[in-house]
Amino acid sequence: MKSYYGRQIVKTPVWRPDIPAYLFCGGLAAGSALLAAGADLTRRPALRRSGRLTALGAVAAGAAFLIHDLGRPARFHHMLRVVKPTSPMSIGTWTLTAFGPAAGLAAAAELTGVAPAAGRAAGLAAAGLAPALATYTAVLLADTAVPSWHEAYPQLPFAFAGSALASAAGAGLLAAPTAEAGPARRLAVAGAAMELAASHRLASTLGLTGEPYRSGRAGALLRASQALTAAGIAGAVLGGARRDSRRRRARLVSALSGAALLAAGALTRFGIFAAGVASTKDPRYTVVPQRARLEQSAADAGGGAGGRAPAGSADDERGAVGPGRDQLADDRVARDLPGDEEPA
Amino acid sequence: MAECHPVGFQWVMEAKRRGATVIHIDPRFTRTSALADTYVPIRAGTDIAFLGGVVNYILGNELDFREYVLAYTNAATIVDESYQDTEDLDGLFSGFDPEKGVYDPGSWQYAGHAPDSGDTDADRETARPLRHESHGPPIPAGTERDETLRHPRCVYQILKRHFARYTPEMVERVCGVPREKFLEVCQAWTRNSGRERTSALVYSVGWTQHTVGVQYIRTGAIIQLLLGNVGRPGGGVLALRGHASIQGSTDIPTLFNLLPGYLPMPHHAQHASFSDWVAAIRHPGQKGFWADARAYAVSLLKAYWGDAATAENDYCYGHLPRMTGDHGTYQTVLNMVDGKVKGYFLLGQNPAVGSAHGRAQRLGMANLDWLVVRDLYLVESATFWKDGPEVATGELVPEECRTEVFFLPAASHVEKEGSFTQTQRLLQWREKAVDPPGDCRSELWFVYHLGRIIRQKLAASTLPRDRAVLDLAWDYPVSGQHDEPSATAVLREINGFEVASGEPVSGYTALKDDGSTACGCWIYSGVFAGGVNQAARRRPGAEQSWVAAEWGWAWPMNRRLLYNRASADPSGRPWSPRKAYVWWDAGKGRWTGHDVPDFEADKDPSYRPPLGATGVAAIAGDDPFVMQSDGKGWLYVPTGLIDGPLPTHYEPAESPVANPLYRQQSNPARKTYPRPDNPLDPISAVFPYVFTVSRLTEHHTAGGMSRHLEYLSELQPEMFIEVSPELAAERGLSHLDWAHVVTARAVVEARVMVTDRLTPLRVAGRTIHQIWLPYHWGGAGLSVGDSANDLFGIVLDPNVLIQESKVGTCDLRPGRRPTGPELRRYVDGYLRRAGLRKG
Amino acid sequence: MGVRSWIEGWPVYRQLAGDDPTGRGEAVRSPRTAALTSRTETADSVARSVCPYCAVGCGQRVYVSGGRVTQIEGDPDSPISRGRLCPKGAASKSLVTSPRRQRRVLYRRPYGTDWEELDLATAMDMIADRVLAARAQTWEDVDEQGRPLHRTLGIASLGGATLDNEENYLIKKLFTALGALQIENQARI
Amino acid sequence: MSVAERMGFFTDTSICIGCKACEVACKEWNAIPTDGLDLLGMSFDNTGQLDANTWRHVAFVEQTHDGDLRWLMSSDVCKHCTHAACLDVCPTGSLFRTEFGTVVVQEDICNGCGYCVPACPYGVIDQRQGDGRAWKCTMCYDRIRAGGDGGRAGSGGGLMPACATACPTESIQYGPLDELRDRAARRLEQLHGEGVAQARLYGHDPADGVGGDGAFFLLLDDPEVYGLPPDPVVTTRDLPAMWRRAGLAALAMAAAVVASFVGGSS
Repeated sequence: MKSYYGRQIVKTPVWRPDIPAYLFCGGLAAGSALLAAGADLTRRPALRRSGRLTALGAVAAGAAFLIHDLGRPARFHHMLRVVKPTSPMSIGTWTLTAFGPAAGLAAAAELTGVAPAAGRAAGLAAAGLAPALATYTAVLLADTAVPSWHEAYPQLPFAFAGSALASAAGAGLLAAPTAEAGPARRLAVAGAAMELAASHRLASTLGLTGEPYRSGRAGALLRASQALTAAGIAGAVLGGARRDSRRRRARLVSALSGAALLAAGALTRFGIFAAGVASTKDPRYTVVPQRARLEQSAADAGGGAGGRAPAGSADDERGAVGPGRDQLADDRVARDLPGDEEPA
Repeated sequence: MAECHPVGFQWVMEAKRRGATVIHIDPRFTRTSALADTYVPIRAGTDIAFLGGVVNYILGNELDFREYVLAYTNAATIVDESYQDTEDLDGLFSGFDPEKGVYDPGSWQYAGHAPDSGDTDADRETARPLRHESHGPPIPAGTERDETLRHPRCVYQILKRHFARYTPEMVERVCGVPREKFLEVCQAWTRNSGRERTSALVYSVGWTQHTVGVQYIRTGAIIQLLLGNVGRPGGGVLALRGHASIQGSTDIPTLFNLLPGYLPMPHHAQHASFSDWVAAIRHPGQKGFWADARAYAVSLLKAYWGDAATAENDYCYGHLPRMTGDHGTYQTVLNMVDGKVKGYFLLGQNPAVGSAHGRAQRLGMANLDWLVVRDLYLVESATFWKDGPEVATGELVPEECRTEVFFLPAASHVEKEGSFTQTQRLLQWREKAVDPPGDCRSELWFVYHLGRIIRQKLAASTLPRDRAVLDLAWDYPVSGQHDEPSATAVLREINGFEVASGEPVSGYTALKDDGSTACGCWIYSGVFAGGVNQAARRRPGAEQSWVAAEWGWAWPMNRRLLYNRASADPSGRPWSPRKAYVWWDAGKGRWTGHDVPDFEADKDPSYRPPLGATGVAAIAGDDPFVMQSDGKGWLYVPTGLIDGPLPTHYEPAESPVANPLYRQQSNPARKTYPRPDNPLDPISAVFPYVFTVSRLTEHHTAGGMSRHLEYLSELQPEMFIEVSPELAAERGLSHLDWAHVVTARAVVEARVMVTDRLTPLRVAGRTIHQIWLPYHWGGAGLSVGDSANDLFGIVLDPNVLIQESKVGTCDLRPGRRPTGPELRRYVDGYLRRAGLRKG
Repeated sequence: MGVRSWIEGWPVYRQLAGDDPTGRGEAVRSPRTAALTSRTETADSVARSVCPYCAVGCGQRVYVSGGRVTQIEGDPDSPISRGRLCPKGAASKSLVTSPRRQRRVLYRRPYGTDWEELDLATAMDMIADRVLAARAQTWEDVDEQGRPLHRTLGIASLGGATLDNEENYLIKKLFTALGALQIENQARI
Repeated sequence: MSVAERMGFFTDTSICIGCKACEVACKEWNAIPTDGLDLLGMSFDNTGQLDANTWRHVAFVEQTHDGDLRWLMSSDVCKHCTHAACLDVCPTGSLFRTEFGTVVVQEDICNGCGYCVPACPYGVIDQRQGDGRAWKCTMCYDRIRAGGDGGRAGSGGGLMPACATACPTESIQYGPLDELRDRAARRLEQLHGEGVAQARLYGHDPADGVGGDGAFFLLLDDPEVYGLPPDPVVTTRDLPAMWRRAGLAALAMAAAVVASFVGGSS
């Protein structure tokens, strides 16, 4: 593959850890709002209470992370100048703008006990927005030129939806009494399964752009996430099965599994974020798939045209990386040019 | 050219677009090479061998433009029978005095001419040939000719014999250029020259900064004359000059040996009296316009000393200082080192970085009573006493350095009005945009007010030596809050005026030798013709012909192409319709065309001077070179050069090889300064590599106008050295690591750039590695680094006293150089191993 | 600003009301953007100049606003440069306006270790005194054979080649009258 | 905002002399901070890439073929895509398409969300350290919309962008995009006629993944050799598919919640 001194082509996202933290919080808030609404409708007040409060807390934290990450936080409100269907961030902002007050109202009703009907309406509204809130972030990442995000657009929403559910269920398991935790337990299993399946597909079906999900820091984070998720599922199942004997211990197991699921949710977001970042730093992930696409379309067109250079100009790899007249120069290039270093 | 004159290079690209072939010959593959059709790597310092090969190819194959050569050059002129060529004397011409290292050029004369009775040693000391930038040396008008070119002593035959040994094989041996590549250049050049086509030759300081620099250019001129490429559109030998008004600063010189318009500064022995001086300027019997030089000289003295200059006192000729020898900048700096100079003005110049042998420059400045530095930024020459390299080595201790330093901030080009003369002799006037800030002032302000203050202080003096100061015409109108003198008034004085009326003269032909006109620079006369500042003309290029005669003003007389009479054939018709430029309109009886004819406008091509005619009247109707004393382009130079009538390949003063052409190794007449602090190593194993230096597009000369600017510094942020992959392997250098270069003078360090753009050459049966360094860096500015000019010693071209700073020999080592006192010991170790220092 | 104009200024409103429903053009343009124009258009004056770097002699236009240089760019009228500039020429505004540029006289006394400030008029007077003293100390009237020399070799000058012809003329004229011979410039280099 | 002719850049790298006048002229006009003084060792390229502080970037590539040296130089710039991802994803409306069809960041609007940065398939737009906002080439929006001025006016009536004004060899050409595309096609034909088989246009094709670039190039080697993506696609081309997948996931999410509440006993 040729490149310009091994330098990256697309830019690495300038987002700080605020953004994966927001992704986690947004998912947690969405899942919790759903859980709270379900609990409300099925009369599980403790689960409702934890869900509503978690939703508000998470959405508030998420908004804080978002604003903190802005280059010009004081201009946060510029997000509300426009409604842009082409911008997942714009759509997300408006979703968040609707979700936040709804979640706030529901939580306020919960805490004060005032206007329970309004609280229910708000809670249901939040729950109505929640699936969008949980999944738009996948589109947010995928709608970039970051190879490992963009190519993953079919999987990312499921990973995020599953992760959101598992995290919210985890929070439910942590907070709700065992008696009301049944749905959280089942949701934990369902969400975690969805997340695990999607994560597996990320690493296994994307070809070259799946590589960052398997290697480096992202791979480590995602493997840790999967381990914790598995543990969380096991804990959730176990915590449920033993509900009649040793209740204190079952409560502890539930709580631990809840914590594991929450941690797994966070690790998933940080892992996916890291994989995208890694895929920007090596031009391979940009060039190789595009080259393959061009060659495919050239082959489909039945000729050697397309964007491919005439054979005469096809340089060997080093020619594009840097100058070098002979083997000596090759050594130099191999030793000294930045492109050969491991991406930081 | 793309590197150093990118905007000028647009015209090369324009030509290329129209089908021109671009050939680039350079020791290193540059941005110019990248756009050229053919790139030829060459060993630095061997251009005469290459060009001599081209001359040999032309003559050997009779490819010269014969009609042009016969009519317009001195090819047919017979040379004196006592002349002996380098072919006869193994690299020397007749007349060499090995004791003094100079030639007696008497035997080089045209047949029948009395030998020049000059003192060649004094001529070399005073760089006399520099006078000939505007006009040829004086010789009598009449010459013996053989129009068949068969006479063994005619210039054509001498030339042929002289260059016969410059074969393609020899070119390959000397220059490291494969013969096929060389022949490709010869064929392209000759094919593209003649009646229908012309080729241009472009050079720069890569040619001038050699001990044989003038002869480099001479060789180019010989080729261009042989091919009929002089005085014709698309032809020429074009000097790309590197500073905004460096042409102007030679025309109106701040040079020790010249007065404005290439008039000589008087020499104490040669020009003791006014009449000696005037007689020496021109030959009484010569042809052409230079015969009127007395009018130019008298008018200059009138401009200098006004009413005080009268016929009775020889127009104050006695007020002029007299040369006794070499008073050039390098001699002066060595005198500073020796404590002979008290005070030094640096006016927008940074010799601590820009001049050869930077250490001598700095140590010289450290040994002055006082130094005045005027610049835009705090350049290295202003701060050497504080943070120069010699402070680091301990050779210079601020507390022990007595030099008193005045730094006066200068006005920038937009903060003053005035004219620059650019590379094609074009004067362009700049309007002032804003007042200079703070204490910043123009040089005009500084000099005018310094003169005013000095004249005030001397007002009561009765000392004879102060008369020259007090008599000076120094009353320029001032204006504005800072009393800025009027540059327009100065330009009017430069143009010249009638003393009685004060009216500007129309041109140099209006100047008189009786004191009735004053003129600051005769070649610029006409720039204020009609009382209008012609240099300020700005008729848009799109609204006039391609010659653009109404943009600025070119000397002489707004001619854009010198000697353009040669663009027409002897009968006055264009050589070809494609190449028509100026021609004779028989109907109107006048020369006409696209440019101002460089000829008397009504002189018929058939005009033949009467016997015994001199001056302008002696110029025949087919003598295009009107400033030459025989009206011809000189293939052979019978007088006026210090180091021979024909170019000859000599090795640089420092070279890794013995001269493959002659026993004579280097220019026998080169100007040397043999002293312990200026060691040179003619051929040495200790310094096995050739190094050369030049500029980068992103920086300017010594960096004073670029390394202080963020936007330029970031583009080339650090001093580096380019080496070939082969040399990197030989010396164990890694890309981007440090390495240091050692010469007999200094050691400098730089980051390594390994690049295929440098290539080892096969020379005289062995491999020669060349390295390249940019010379922009120094210790002051945003981007700092060691200075490449520190590496050079001082050895000069004998004709013009320009240093050889494009080639030298060095060693190259990985890693950083030593620091502190160890640094000098390190260099001394090399000197001992090279046998240049004992102990 | 009234509520109505505030709402009309709100891009979302303009998205709905105008021709730019997706908010990627007209609707989202800010008032500042709408008012943008080239600062060369609004300059108080324009000086026609010439680039100070190499000797190609490219034409420059120097735009001035409020007494400050706001832009220097190529003069398209120039038949030499046709409005183009190289990186150095293009950096001319920085050259002239850089904060690194020295704007005050500096003085280093003999054996001094640092710069001191000095008034320009004082500096000029001191320099004139030093010129006269050096000249007096090193004056040579005649050579050993009594031929005139009329000179001093105690004073030297080296000029840059970015000085104007008029400046060089005065430098040569004054120093020649003072008998100073060693007046050189970059052309020797 | 009246719609003017679409203006663009055609950068003919076959006549670029690598002088970097474009980089400096751009910085002087737009008052852009420096990118730092780093010797990169990438031939004569010491700016490295387009970013918030470098809106024109000259790439230098030294190549050896059979002993013959080729030194490619190319002045890169924002492509002003027909379908511009940065513009599409900008949530504030800071980025907008001008009457000239160019894509410009409004510095008074940008809040530094950073979304445009990874969205660009060419890696052009970037957030400026210490400033927080996103910056890139504006094609000198202020200049090109200024009143005409005779000789140097582009056909659009305004001044030419600073880089094209400075470019000594007309490697950077500014003008109506249609005209530039014709000119580029002729130039390509000429070069092919001269035997420069490697010459190819890049970004000229309205059928490519970004709908064609407002700033396109004539290159002498594969785009990736110059640090350009060989087949860039505007990410928002896939946005409908992304939303569909997200919708499915959202449904799955809702279904899972419903199931977990109705599927159990407690």
